[in-house]
Amino acid sequence: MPVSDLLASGFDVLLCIGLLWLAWQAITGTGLFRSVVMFMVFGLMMAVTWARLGSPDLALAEAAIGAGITGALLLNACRAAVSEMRSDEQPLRDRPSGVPKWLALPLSLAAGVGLAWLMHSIPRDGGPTPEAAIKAAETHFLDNPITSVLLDFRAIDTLLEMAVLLLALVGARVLLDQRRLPALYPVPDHPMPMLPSLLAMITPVLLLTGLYLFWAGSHAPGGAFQAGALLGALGVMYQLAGRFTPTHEPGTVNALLITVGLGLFSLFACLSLLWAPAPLSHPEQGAYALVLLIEFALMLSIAATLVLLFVGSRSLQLRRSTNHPGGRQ
Amino acid sequence: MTGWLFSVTAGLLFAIGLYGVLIRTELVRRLLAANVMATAVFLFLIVVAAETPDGPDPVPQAMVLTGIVIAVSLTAFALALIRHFRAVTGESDPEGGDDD
Amino acid sequence: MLTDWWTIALVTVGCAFFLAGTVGLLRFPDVHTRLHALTKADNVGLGLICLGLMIHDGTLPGILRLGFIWILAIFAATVSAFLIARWHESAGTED
Amino acid sequence: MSLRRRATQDLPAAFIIAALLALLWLGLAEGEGWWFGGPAILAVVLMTLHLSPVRAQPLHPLGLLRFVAYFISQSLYGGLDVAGRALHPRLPLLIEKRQIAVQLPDGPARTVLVGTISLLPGTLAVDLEDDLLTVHGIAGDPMANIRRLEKRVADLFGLPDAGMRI
Repeated sequence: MPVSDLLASGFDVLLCIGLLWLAWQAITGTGLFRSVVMFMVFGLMMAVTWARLGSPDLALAEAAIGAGITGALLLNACRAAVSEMRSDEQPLRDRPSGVPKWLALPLSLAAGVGLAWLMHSIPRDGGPTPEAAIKAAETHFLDNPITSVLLDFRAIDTLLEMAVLLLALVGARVLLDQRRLPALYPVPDHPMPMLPSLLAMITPVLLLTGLYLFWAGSHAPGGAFQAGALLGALGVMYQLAGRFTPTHEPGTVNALLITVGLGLFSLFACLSLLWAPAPLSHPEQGAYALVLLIEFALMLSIAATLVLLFVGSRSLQLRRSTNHPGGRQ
Repeated sequence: MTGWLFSVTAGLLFAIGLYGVLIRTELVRRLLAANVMATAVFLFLIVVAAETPDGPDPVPQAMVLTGIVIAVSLTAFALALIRHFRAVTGESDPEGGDDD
Repeated sequence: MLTDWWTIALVTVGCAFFLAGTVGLLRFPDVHTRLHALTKADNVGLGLICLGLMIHDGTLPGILRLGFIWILAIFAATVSAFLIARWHESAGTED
Repeated sequence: MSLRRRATQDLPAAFIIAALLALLWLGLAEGEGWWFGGPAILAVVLMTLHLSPVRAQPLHPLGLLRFVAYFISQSLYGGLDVAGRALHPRLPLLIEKRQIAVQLPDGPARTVLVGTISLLPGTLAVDLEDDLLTVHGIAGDPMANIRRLEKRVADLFGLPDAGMRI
């Protein structure tokens, strides 16, 4: 075996050990905060794993969502758990569950090993589907096969996924609104030093990188999902820095942003029946422009939904930094 | 070698996640464990995709991409449920309400 | 190739800085001293790794990309170090 | 505030951001896709000025050169210094905490100062309350280092060097 292969294998082994150790720490460790941090690092290691397994598209999404937004959500949960706990209660106690440990451990191991064995014995010669997908992708008007699967071959999945996103947001909003729970992050009176500078630097970079990922999605790793995740992460930062103020007033822009993806996609599904026998087929002419338009709407909706899911409020208002001559709004 | 290694890792990750779901009663931790299980399933799919002879199979990759976004939205929804549950009952786990 | 050796040398030394920073993170006594170790060692480590990769890449877009990565990463690192130090200062002295 | 005054104030910043973003696009897209990148840069500049308004600050070319040279050499020295201390068996740390009054005006100059302190040998910025900067040191003479750094930052922005009180 050449040296480079040996090094790569060594790296893989380290990666796998790291993943397992972090997952174990996240699940069995004491202290919720510690677990959440372990889980976030686990997400970053997962991003490296996706890149290693030849899926840069997933690596991008995982780094922004798995480590970033999920981590921020879980940290939120830590904060909520501490601030909403009754004073006489031990924070986040963990009782013995109904399943004893001596049973749970072999049971889980058996399930995991059995699953691994099953997955390993699946024939890898592909069968008809991957071959067809790869062949079709070669002549497709989009050069990134993953984007063509998402927006053409399996567009129905993506359409329904947008519906799931919207449903999750509506559900979370109903649950949190009903109880009139206090805001987790009261808006600070005056901004922290240095944070506005970091935002000023990172805002244009993340915005342009998001747009780049959107543009690249048709021929290189990227697309609406990765771009939306990145812009969503930027929105979460704005919220944490107190620049997006949560309100319970319905906002037109907010409502438009969260529904435009599903709306435009559904409209396309209906209209496509005019030129094709099945919904969600692309027309001969202008398919590329159409995909870009739908992807742009998806990107906006994914970003806005992720931010609002993080905040759990009805809508957000921009608060400009107070020291700007433009004044506050 | 690579495929075998990552298959076994995915299996063990699935086991760790399942163990967490079974053992931990505190809800946020249980949700975290369920997330680890989801990641293990994604890893299985991508290992299969990576080993397809004609190059990486885009279908599982697209499925996992969708799955990652679904997983985060479900996590957010579940956390809202947990907060709601805690506000209603004052408990942090559903099974411990009867002994105090 | 000579440039390959430069890349290998710079990336190796960069990794050594990361290693030293991590050793500092583990050995230093409190939050502030640990932040010292992380910010400074990672700044140099990442800088050297990016420089090594720039030599390896050799194209203008690649160099620009790596340069942006370095600047963004160190600015984010120094601001978060400042915010952590500030938070720790106001929260009290327990670790 | 009139639109016109606002535009004249924002215009230099807009050009600088646009130029930097063009470099970023060149790096990301490898020189392709300017038909999308160009309008995208324009949109991003407008959104940035809306979301996170900044004002352009003129830089002194010679000061910039000297600042960059100083920053790189001191970064290297700082990295070596802290690595040596971390790996040293006895862990030599000369811990001290001091407060100093910053003379640089509020704005980019102060951001650069506070952002740079933690990367230079032996110093870490801990807090900034109004004009009072708290610095944590582990080596050497942190006050002298910061005084020198403040002078470099003043040079960078072409500001008069007012010296520093401790």
